Amino acid sequence: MTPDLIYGLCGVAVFGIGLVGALCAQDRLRRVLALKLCSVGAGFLLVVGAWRTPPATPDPVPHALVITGIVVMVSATAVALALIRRLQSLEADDER
Amino acid sequence: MTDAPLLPLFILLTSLLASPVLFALPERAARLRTAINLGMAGVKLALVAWLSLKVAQGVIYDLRFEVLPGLEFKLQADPLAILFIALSAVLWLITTVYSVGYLEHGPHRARFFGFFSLCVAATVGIAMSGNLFTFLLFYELLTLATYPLVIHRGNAEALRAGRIYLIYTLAGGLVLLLGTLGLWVLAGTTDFVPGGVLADVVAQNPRAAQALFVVLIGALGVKAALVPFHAWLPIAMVAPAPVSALLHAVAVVKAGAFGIMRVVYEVFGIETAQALGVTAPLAMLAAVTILYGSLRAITQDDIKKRLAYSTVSQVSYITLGVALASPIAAVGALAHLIHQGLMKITMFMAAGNLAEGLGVKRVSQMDGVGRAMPGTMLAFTLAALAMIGLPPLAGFVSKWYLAQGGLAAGQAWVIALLLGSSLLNAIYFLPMLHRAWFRDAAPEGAGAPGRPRIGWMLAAPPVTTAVLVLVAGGFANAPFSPLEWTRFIVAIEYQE
Amino acid sequence: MTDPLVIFDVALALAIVALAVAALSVRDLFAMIVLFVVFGLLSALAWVRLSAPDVALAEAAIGAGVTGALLLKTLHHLRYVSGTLGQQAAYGVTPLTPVPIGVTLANAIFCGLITLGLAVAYLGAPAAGPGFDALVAEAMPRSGVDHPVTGVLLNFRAYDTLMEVVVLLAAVVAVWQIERGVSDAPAPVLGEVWQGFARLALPATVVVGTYLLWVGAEAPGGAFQGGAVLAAVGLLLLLTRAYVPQPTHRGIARGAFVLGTGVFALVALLVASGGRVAFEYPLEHAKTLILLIEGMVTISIAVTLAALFHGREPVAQTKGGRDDT
Amino acid sequence: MSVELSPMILAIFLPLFGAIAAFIAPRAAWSIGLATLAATTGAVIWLARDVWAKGAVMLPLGGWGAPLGIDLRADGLSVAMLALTSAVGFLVSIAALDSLKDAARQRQYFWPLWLLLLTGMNGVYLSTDLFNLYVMIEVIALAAVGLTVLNGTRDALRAGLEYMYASILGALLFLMGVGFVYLHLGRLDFAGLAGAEVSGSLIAAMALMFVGLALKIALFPLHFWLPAAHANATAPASALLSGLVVKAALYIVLRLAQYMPFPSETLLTLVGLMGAGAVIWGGIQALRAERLKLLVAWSTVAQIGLIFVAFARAGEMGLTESWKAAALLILAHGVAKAAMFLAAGRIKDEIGHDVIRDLDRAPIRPTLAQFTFALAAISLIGLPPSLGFIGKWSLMEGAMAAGYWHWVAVTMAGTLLSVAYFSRVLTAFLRFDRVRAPVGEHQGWALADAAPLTLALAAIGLGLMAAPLLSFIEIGYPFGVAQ
Repeated sequence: MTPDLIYGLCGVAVFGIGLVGALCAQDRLRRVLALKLCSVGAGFLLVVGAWRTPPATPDPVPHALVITGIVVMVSATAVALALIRRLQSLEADDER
Repeated sequence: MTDAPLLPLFILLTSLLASPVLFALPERAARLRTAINLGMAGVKLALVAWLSLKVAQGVIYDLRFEVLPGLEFKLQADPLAILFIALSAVLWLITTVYSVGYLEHGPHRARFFGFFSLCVAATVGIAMSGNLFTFLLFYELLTLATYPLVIHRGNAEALRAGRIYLIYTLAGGLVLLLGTLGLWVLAGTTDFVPGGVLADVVAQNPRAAQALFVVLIGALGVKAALVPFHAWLPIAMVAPAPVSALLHAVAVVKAGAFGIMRVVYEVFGIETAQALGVTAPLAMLAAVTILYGSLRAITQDDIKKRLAYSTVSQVSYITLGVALASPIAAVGALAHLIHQGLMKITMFMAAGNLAEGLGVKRVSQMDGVGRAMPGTMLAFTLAALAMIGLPPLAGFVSKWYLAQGGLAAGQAWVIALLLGSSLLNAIYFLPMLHRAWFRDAAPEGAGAPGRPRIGWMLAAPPVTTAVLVLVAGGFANAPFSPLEWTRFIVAIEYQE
Repeated sequence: MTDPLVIFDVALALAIVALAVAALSVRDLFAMIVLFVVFGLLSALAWVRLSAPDVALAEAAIGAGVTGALLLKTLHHLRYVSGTLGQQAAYGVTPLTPVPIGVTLANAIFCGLITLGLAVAYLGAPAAGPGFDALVAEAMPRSGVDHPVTGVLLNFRAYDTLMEVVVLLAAVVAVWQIERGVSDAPAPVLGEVWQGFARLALPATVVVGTYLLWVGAEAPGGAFQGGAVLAAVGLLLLLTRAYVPQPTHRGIARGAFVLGTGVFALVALLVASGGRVAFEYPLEHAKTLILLIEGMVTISIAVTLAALFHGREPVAQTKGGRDDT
Repeated sequence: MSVELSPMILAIFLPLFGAIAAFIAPRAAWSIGLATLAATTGAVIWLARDVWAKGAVMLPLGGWGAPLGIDLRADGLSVAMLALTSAVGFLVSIAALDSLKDAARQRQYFWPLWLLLLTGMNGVYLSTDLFNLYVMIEVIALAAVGLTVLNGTRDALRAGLEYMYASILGALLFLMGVGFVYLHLGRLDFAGLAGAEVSGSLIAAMALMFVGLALKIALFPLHFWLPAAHANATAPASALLSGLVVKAALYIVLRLAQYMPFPSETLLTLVGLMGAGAVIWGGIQALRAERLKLLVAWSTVAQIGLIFVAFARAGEMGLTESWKAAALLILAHGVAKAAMFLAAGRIKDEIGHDVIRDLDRAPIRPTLAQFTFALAAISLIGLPPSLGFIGKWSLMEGAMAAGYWHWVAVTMAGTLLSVAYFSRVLTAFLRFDRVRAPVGEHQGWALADAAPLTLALAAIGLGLMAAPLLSFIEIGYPFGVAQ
């Protein structure tokens, strides 16, 4: 039982959970969250891939990739949330 | 080798380039439109005459352009092409005059003449296609260009007819694409070569070759209105008279018949086709179509419908002549390509005149129309008699050669078929003539005197073509007559 | 000897998975977001455990922090417009059409199978397989920085990083384009105690952010983490109403958004001379250029993240919500 | 010290700087946009000349070289896609000038978003790195979503949100695939993929990336988001989305297939079947669509399917040739669909609605737009001599030669369906007996028709240039790497 095995499976599981949420969740906010879970799962995979048994230092390239991925994901999340807010405002107007 | 190698391209461009100009002209610029139309038609006629002379001198025109690796866009001007181009050039000019008169005050003239031009360009392209691939290109262009003409009136009936027309012809086009691809895959070329390109394939894989033949003839049979693919033709009669005239005489049905010629003579080669055993069934199919069309024509009261069924029957003479696989029958078939065009266009223009001038659209209304419109009806009568096969008119010449060819090929039943067909022709044409000339007009019927008369642009074209019918038959042996030219072609196709 | 650590690992992994499930299945959306933020922090902890402190910092600051703030802001807005702001719990904000349980179940089974497949594939992958380790070690002396992750981000794969900043720019342009007119929801207001705390925290946060940026060249940290921390400053300013975006500030904001991208791209372009290609910094200036880029990118990231939190473009306040569509 | 420019860098950086400028100076956005498009087109032409003269060109960014750094690479296929993008993009931009002239806000945001989109697409066509592709498709996704909801209507926003979900999920699946590639190979450049041994994690990677991209391409049955998104966007945005954006993901599939060995014939058949499903289902839905733009959007679903059928047409052995047929269809669809969406937008503007059933009641007939629509339809149906026809010809030729008659049948069925659904529209243009008022046929000869008409004519005319086009996209032998 090495950490890469444990966290690798954890990452795959988180990705899978996110996938279920992205496909099954109906609430708009929850779907955004589910997608974010997927991205964390993918992050785990890369971080785990970079891990080397100490004292060896890990591979820095996947770390950089995950950081990039995190920033990209927050951008996408912000756009999706802006869409949700705008849509909800318009729909609330319709109901009034 | 030649002083103007691009001549075939120029001929194609006369009508192809006229088309966008005509589209762009404003609706009211009628004079300019007519000038462009007639001017281009005139130019084309002159160019075709020049080309014919050159080809007769043995000059070979061959323009190629690679579209896909090994696959060429190819224009060629062989004698067979010239035959068809000459027909289309002459009839374009005449029909244009007629259309200008016919549509004088109608709507959408810019569109009409634009597509009309495009339609002629497609016909010329079909004639000059040097391979089946190029043929397919123009064959589809023809479909697209004629569809707006068929539904020109823009009402529900026209649209229904247009839909049926489109379904038949585009499905046919798709099958032709399949056939062309099949030919390309099997033979590695789609070129039209006298003697055919499939001899090896037939030897190795006769099944595939037979299937290919069925696919190609089936596809072309749609436009050639072979039974059972003929149903669109009588329905397409809702089109304006000049369109029907063009459709029946040069453009659509002829494109199909011409394609069958190319396929039998220059894709398979007549000997190969015979060896493959596919010509006899084709002849039978043609025979069935000839009889079926004539029989159906008898019961039609609508004049244009009767003429349409007559076309179904008459065009199959061409297929019959090809399928009989005898040089003499081939002469008849090729001559009929021209003769039928002249005869049928005369009749359609005359029918259009009856409708325009007298409001007569049905056979039962034709009583006494001969006296009301003597010129038009004289032309109609001449064409009808020629159709029946009265010597020395054009129709007789074709039938004579077909019959001779049938005998030469040892197919005596052809004579019986031709006699029967002529009899049927007489049965549906003679009553029309009888009504027109020998019955009095109904007092308040459509033929009543005092109605507005038609202009010269409507009256002159049918008379002109009727004269051509007379000339083509009477001077059949003169140099440059269709018949003479036909013999020239047959010598090439039969590689004598 | 590693036993306690393995137990820790297993427990952490299980907690992460459990939190993910809980976040998706809890009915209350507020609870969902809180669970998610905890999930993010625990993931960051796991990444620290996996010797990835840079990633952990970024995830904690951006993945959990900023994303959590964005979600909360959106929830606040949604509850305002749907009139459920005063209520205790919010069970969803989207009008739901019931989905047959069979469909959901089928989807879940489908995803489960995919996950199982991925797990099998993962187990089959070579552990601690080939990587960029040797290449990076070999190239580090020529990178101009000492911290490998920064070297990768701003030198070896600087092109990716430039495009990542472009993604941020695209996001803010898109958000300004999407949310238009005047906001109909009041910005969430912090309580008074919190306001005081926030004012105290501001200077400290600025210092931390700048420090993170600075150490990025040698130790974990860098533009993104620093930017995120500075963005937190912006968030606090917005929340405490210490700063209210004005229409007249739009020009400056636009400039700040594009600053990082523009400088980054210009530097990348301009170094291409004397036989060098784009992004190839001359070695003697590499550190300076990288710091310049990092600084500008940090400003852009901070302002952009704050703007993403704020949402719409500040426009003149006229009553009745103008929508020029 | 003079800066040495490379056309590849320019093709990416020019639109990026253009986007920045257009965002900072909204008033001048349109002129900045057009100038940028023109300059980018120039860069692409420069690049095309380089590639023509020297073959595929490489540029190791930062001087590091793959696998540590990122290389840009341009071969015939890349340049063809770049040329498609800038040419279509330029014409759509011109059309946008007119169609957005009354919407100040839309105009203000159209240009920066569109130029960012262009940056992303050009980046994809020049990239040789999997992770870089992920970042690029995210640039594309955000900009494209922004364009989808440009007009701010509820329908557009709903469609845009669905698009966003699909887009993010697709990108994340792709990212997960990238992760597996890293686990297996330890590198992410294309060259590393070539000749890689097939293993469980590589298959997982390929499956993840393919499904992710299929989601972005809207390949049946993952097409659910596309029709609404493309139909509800404003006309120039629709043209960009349908004509260009889906092509970027399609290109990645094509590219990956060049470097990654396809694990099995079955998988390829499955891809073809998905394509066939799209052809049939998209066709049926287009037949049922009530609105013109929705019909056009469904036809995109069907046409994308056809591209995948082309891809699978001759099985694994035929893959070395099949990609060319797919590439031809991609180019053909890009040009023709952009023309068609612009024309549909013009028709909607002139008539005031786009309900297909009532098109023939309109007394106004925007003749030129209708003509453009018809020309585009000819290319999309695949009638000669259009580029669509050449693509279809290549597809069927390969399928026939390989004896895969089912793909021939699918193509023919798709053709018939497309005739059927397009003729619904074309017939309405030519029907006049349901109009109450006098018909004005020559109305709508606006300058705005010039761009779509040019595109439609190009879609037809390019068919005659297919031979040089094919020999150009073969430059750099993209498939040679795998062999």
